[in-house]
Amino acid sequence: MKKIITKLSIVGLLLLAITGAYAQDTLVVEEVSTTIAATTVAAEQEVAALEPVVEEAVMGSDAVLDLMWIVIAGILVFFMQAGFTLVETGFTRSKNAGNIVMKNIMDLCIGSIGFWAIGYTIMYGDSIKSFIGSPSWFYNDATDMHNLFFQTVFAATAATIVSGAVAGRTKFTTYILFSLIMTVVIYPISGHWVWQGDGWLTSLGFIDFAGSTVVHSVGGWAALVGAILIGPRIGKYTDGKSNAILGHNLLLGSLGVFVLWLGWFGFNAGSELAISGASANNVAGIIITTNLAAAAGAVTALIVSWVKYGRPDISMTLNGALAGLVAITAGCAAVNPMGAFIIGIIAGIVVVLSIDFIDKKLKVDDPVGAISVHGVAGAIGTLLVGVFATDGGLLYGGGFAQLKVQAIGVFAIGAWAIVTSFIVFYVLKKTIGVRVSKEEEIDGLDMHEHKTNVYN
Amino acid sequence: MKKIITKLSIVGLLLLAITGAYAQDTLVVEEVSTTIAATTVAAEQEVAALEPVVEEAVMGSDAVLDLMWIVIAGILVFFMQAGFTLVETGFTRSKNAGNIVMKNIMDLCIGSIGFWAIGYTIMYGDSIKSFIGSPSWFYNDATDMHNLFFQTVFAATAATIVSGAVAGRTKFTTYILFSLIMTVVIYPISGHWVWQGDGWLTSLGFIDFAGSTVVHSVGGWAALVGAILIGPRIGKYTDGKSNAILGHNLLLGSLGVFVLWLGWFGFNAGSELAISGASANNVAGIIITTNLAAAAGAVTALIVSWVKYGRPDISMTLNGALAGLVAITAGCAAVNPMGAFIIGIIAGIVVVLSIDFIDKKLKVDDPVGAISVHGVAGAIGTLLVGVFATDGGLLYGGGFAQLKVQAIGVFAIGAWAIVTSFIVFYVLKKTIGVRVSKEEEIDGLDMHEHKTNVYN
Amino acid sequence: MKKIITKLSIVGLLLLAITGAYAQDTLVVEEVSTTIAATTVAAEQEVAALEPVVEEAVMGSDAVLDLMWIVIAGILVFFMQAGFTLVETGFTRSKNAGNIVMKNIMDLCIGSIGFWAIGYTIMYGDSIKSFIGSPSWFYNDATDMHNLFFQTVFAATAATIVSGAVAGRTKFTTYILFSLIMTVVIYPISGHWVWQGDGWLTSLGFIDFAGSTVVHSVGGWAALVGAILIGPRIGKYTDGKSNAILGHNLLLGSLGVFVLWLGWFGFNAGSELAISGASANNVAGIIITTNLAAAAGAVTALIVSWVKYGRPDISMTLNGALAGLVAITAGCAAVNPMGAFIIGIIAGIVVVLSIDFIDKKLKVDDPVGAISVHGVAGAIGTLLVGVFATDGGLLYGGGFAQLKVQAIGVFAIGAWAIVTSFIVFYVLKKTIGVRVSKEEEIDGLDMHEHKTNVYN
Amino acid sequence: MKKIEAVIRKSRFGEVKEALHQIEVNFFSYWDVTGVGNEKQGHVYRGVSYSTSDIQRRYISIVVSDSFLDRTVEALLESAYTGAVGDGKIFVSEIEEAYRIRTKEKGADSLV
Amino acid sequence: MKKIEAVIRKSRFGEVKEALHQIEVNFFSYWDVTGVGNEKQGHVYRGVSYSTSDIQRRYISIVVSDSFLDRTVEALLESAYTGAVGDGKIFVSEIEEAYRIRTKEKGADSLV
Amino acid sequence: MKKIEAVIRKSRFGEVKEALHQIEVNFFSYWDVTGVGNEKQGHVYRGVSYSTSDIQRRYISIVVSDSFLDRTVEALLESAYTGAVGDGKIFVSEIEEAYRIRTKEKGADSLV
Ligand SMILES: Nc1ncnc2c1ncn2[C@@H]1O[C@H](COP(=O)(O)OP(=O)(O)O)[C@@H](O)[C@H]1O
Ligand SMILES: Nc1ncnc2c1ncn2[C@@H]1O[C@H](COP(=O)(O)OP(=O)(O)O)[C@@H](O)[C@H]1O
Ligand SMILES: Nc1ncnc2c1ncn2[C@@H]1O[C@H](COP(=O)(O)OP(=O)(O)O)[C@@H](O)[C@H]1O
Repeated sequence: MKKIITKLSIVGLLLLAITGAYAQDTLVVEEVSTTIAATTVAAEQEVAALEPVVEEAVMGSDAVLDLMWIVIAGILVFFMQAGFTLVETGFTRSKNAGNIVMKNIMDLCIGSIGFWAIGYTIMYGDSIKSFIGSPSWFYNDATDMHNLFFQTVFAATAATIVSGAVAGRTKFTTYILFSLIMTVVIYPISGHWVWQGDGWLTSLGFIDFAGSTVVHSVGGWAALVGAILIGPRIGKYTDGKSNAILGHNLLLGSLGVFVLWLGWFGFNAGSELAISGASANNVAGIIITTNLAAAAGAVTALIVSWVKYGRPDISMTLNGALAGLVAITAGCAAVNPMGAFIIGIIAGIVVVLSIDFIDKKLKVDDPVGAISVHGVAGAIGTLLVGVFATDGGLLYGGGFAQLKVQAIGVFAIGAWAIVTSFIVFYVLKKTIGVRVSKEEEIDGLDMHEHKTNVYN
Repeated sequence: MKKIITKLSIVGLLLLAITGAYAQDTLVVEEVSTTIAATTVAAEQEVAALEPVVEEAVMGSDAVLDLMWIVIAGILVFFMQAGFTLVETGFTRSKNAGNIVMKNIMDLCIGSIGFWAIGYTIMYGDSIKSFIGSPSWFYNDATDMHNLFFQTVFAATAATIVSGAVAGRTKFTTYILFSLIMTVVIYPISGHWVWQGDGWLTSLGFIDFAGSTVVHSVGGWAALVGAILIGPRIGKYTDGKSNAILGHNLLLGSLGVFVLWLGWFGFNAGSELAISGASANNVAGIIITTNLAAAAGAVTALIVSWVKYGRPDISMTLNGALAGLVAITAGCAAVNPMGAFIIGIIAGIVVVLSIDFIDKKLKVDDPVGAISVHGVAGAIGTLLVGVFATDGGLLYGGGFAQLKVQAIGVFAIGAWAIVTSFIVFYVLKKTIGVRVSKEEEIDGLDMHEHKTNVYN
Repeated sequence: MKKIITKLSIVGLLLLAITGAYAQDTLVVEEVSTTIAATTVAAEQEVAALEPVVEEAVMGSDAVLDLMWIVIAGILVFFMQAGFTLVETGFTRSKNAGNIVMKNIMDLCIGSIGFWAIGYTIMYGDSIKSFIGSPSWFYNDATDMHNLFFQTVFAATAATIVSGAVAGRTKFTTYILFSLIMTVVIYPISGHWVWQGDGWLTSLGFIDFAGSTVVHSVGGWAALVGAILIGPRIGKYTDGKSNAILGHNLLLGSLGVFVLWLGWFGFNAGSELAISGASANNVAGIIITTNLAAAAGAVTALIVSWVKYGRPDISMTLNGALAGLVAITAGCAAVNPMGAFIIGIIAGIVVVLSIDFIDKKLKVDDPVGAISVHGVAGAIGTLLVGVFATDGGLLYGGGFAQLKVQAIGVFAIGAWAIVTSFIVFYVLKKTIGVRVSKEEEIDGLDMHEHKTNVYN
Repeated sequence: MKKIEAVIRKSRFGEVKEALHQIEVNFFSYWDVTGVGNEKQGHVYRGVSYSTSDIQRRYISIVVSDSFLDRTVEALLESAYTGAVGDGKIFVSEIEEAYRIRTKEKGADSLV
Repeated sequence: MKKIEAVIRKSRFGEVKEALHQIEVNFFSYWDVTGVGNEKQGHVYRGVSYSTSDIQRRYISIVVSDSFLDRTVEALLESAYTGAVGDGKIFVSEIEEAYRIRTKEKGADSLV
Repeated sequence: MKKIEAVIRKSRFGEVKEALHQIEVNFFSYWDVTGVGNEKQGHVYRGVSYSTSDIQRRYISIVVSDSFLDRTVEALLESAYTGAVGDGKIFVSEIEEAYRIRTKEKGADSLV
């Protein structure tokens, strides 16, 4: 009986969405048609006025260049979803791979729909007290679609980070709900503080160019909260000792790292949100700082793991590259290559120690290292902008001012992410529950949540 | 004896190809050199005339932008071949994976060679009675190579769609021959009707922006014909009951979906064939409609499968995303985000029902769902342009006119694809045969067709 | 005891690197700040002078276009690292997959760091006697970062080629050291001869547009030397007979080929180093020649293997595509589509015969065919420029002059690569050793070198 | 009780399962093995053609009560047969005791 | 000496291993098999729902001296038990001779 | 007839196969198992180092006529030997009947 009601209500919701959407839409149509009429007139006037104003046309080319770059960068960031899927499935057991695939695809889909439906305006709408944007439904500004796209794939990334940390034991529905709230509430609001232009952290002078904190730390701290509230996988800790639960395919994991690294060029260099004029060299510079930090992170993690465990560890090296990428994200446009190199080295050291610490001391079970890679390296990277920024950094004669601002930003956003995601996970835990049954977990989520295996 | 003759004739053909090609080429050389001489003079004059004509130079930038966008979009579409390979191998059994790899690579190679050799001019040459282009050998217009490339990767896509539907039982040589005919005859001719500018469907006002019908439906209907004529895999239907034949690696299948989704941004937004000036916002708009339809398709298929089968089905969700992408392909530039969202929802519902229907009622064995995803969703998506097109759609006050034209296009091209591919498959069946022996099928095509296994 | 010292020295080196780098950096800071001051003034003047000089602004757009194209092409080339990883792991046994992953990631990281630190200036610094560039540490020209990036990913490619040929038996540390020397010494010096502008081979008129010889042959010959000095894998040759050692996952191998083919568009078309103005059509032309040669190579290798072994061989077809790509790399901008097609055919034939010859006659164990694909096809492709170049090629009335120059270049660089890599591998062999123990090799490098398995 | 172990062609597994089902032997375990024997298979890998007697096979292990022995062997002999070299083998051995874990039953009762 | 073969649920393997460890049976071999028996599992694949009795199981093979037989069977019966259909089976048979390759020891000595 | 089951190091498989070939035992089946025994292997995964006695091994099953028993065991003992802990075990048991499916031959004739 209950089941039928659930089914019916799902179908109902679906219908509602369609009709509601449609109703909304017809209203829009009228507006649009008048706008079109107006635009046509305007366009004709413009055309008439065009020939003498050559500079105008030149700016046109530049605007196209910028839009094109944003679109291409957005496409690269989009592909990071595939990278996350590969890393997360590769670092966990095969019996849960299908579940992870589903979570990642849903992150992307929900992010795409949710951010368009409401999230984008919560983040970028006119600022209400420097805290939140003015929300409006179903964003539809035909001259701003490139930005919507670029921001959408960013939002999807923030949600996806959590997926890896809670892999192998979380209920599918619970996760989907969390992902939705993350994309349309948690992430856009703190994002508003930094990137909307009128946000209170922007006003302070906080630098987080492409989102070490805005995207990665938010995801990382939510991952921490989730991993704690959901608890470790069965068998992870016995007699207070941390056990190894092997990832089932490190080759796919490493392919994922390559894909993420690839996408990161779009993530960081696309965040310039322009490529014309002076931005061109900035973009190229960001590509180099991004690449150097990743390389430095990987090499350092390899060396640290070699010294610490006696062998160059594959998964640590992979995490090192990612940590370097996360750490440079905040400062990729503010530091020089040497700064990026050193930030990468620091991230590579920190990530290995942090994974160790979280796993063995905190006893929080994070199968893919998401908390360390995104949360910790993101925070460190954001702070280090205050040290290595060629304009205003501690080492470049800027004193501690910038560092202080960076610290405020890191803590403010960290607190926001931890508190909000705690509330969400806690409420979900007390209502529909966050964890699958013991039997389901041992048999694998694929079998129970999706009644199918990934490998046959 | 026979074998030796076969071998010799293959070698002979190869030599012929080289010499013939070369002979052709030396003739061309003379032409080219005179052309070059002429061009040089022209170029010098142009250079002399350049400085005063600033606008000219500005247009240069725009033309470059357009070309660059087409090239980049083409590269993204190219990568869809990898996506198809992953989806098709992932959704089928491991014993045939090598065969699928070979078919997909050959689709791309034959498409690249065949479309350059003759297909491109059949499609885009001067129209003969609005039905077919004037063919000419070995296209070599140095100012049009970006278009040749973009159209080549489209042609390769149309052929590849069939590969999945006939997987696991089709003779390799048969498939290669079909793929060749598809690329240089079937696809270019119907493509000519819509995209050449003078085609009869263009004249009617048929809208298929990026090829829901021109590319995907054609592939989908050919897949239907192929799957029927070749028959189901052994064990697929017993006592009139459809049995599940499990895909061997849904993780790779889902990676393939990510790759296809990525490539689709190039497929749809690249079909604008420009990005400068007014096209820029169109391109960005297409990216958003494409992304929203895919997301809506995936979410809807997930919900429908959840309601229908009691669990969120992985492979259906993946197919839902693809169906959303196929469906929006026709109207990606003609609808607004809300329209795209609803088209995606409809595609997500239809694809699940269609896969069910084709599998259980029609009893046509389509291992990857190519007929439903490309044929059915392609047709639906093309029709829905008549409903949701903001300019001329039923819901936007355009009446039934556009819808009628859309229906004509869908049926005309559908009929063309079905009839021609029936003839080809039928002739192949009666001559060299379309199906491997029972023993070969059970052991796997890899072992018999290629004497090697993919996994060792 | 020894171990501790090793560890300490590693840590020491690390610290040294950081401090050294930093010291270097502060010096730079001062320079930079004065430069910035100067630049600001200059910029202001420029701005003042801007309005009347519209052409200036136009050039700005073009420069941005060129930079953007280089960056995008570089990103595509970057992704080739993932392709190499997939091909190399797919064509070898699973017990060594982790080791190959580590080698490929380290190639990229070391290449990124090493080329920035010193390699780039060795290659492109002011020419010292047309033989080597003037080296300087830590390249930091903010207006040239796009070139640094593009060249960095090229350098990483050259190193990676060796990895496949020596897979399954080489010590990790040895490989890392070789890779470092390859990236900062061997490759940049011979690269200088051809691409720096003042190199002695450039002066002769040697054409190697995107590096058939400069990148691929150098990698291929080093691979040959490495494979010979390290010796075949255990069990590869018994009683003078070559045995098959099966690749563990040809599906991933083929995915790798798709990724490489994708990246090659960036590799070849990016080497135009521009896209504005007249370069636009060149770029598109290169895309087509690249694609046609790859397709022709694959089809030809398929046919040859079919004739030779009685079945269309999967791995040979894959190698054929790669051989076509390598062969066209030198002449992609100098030949027409027909020329590219024929070069691809020749490469497809040659690569199968060469793999056979090297494996069975030379008895050199090259698990992935790197020597044939990169060395032999690279050399052939470079020579064929002298035949098929539409400007100066033998078949286009240019006589033997160009062919002679091509031969000189191929042999000079071949000799350089063989001699230098012989010295390096020989010294490594006599000091730290090049090969793992028999037991380690049989158990797999993953278990011993990295204490972990890739598949669990 | 007897243990019947059969090494069969993978391509005959469908038929074998069906045949066992006919005689109501619906309990067994199976896994994939590599078999070495008289049959040889020709392969080509990267131009090296090699013939190997290492062939993928399916291994079936069935424990039956003595009374079921003959009909089970019979069914296997029929259903796994193709007549070509490499059809496989059947081995019979003695099982002293059997337990069903769920019920702790012993002996023949535990089997079905 | 006796060979004890047990087909168990994969999800009980941890417990079984622990139980064997308790009675100091630290030597055995195991691999994964597909089991056919009374238990059925419902699956859905692309809309086709099917129920199969082909279930993934773990196969454990332990050779023990006669004196260890009872406690080993006991331990297995306890630790692999859940009470639901599909807990699996234990089979006991006779081993005539055993060798430790490293030392060339024979008989019960070779086992531990 | 006897069944000889051997659990050996994967790295010795080449030698073992060669040795069996020498004494003309060209018929057997093998598969990969995980072995638990005296040998321990150290691993590290993401910083957690753990030592496990679960080691990948190869399981060989050979059924021979009684007259072949000794030389086969001999060959195995020689070829699988390295002297380090973990060389593996050989177990011998009785086979009551054997059939060749292709010819329906029984007994020792069916083996070769
Ligand atoms: N004595 C044996 N012990 C174990 N397995 C055997 C033995 N003889 C044959 N087999 C298995 O049976 C399979 C088929 O045997 P083969 O000799 O190839 O064909 P046939 O039984 O038709 O002569 C072999 O691949 C092997 O797995
Ligand atoms: N007679 C048998 N021979 C071999 N394996 C068996 C036999 N009976 C059961 N098994 C194995 O034991 C598993 C569990 O048996 P099943 O009949 O499903 O449950 P239960 O033992 O609780 O009745 C089966 O999946 C199969 O692997
Ligand atoms: N009693 C047993 N029953 C089944 N398999 C065993 C038994 N004893 C050992 N083995 C197998 O033999 C392998 C080697 O045994 P191990 O004790 O590690 O070394 P050694 O035989 O040199 O003492 C084990 O990994 C296991 O697979």
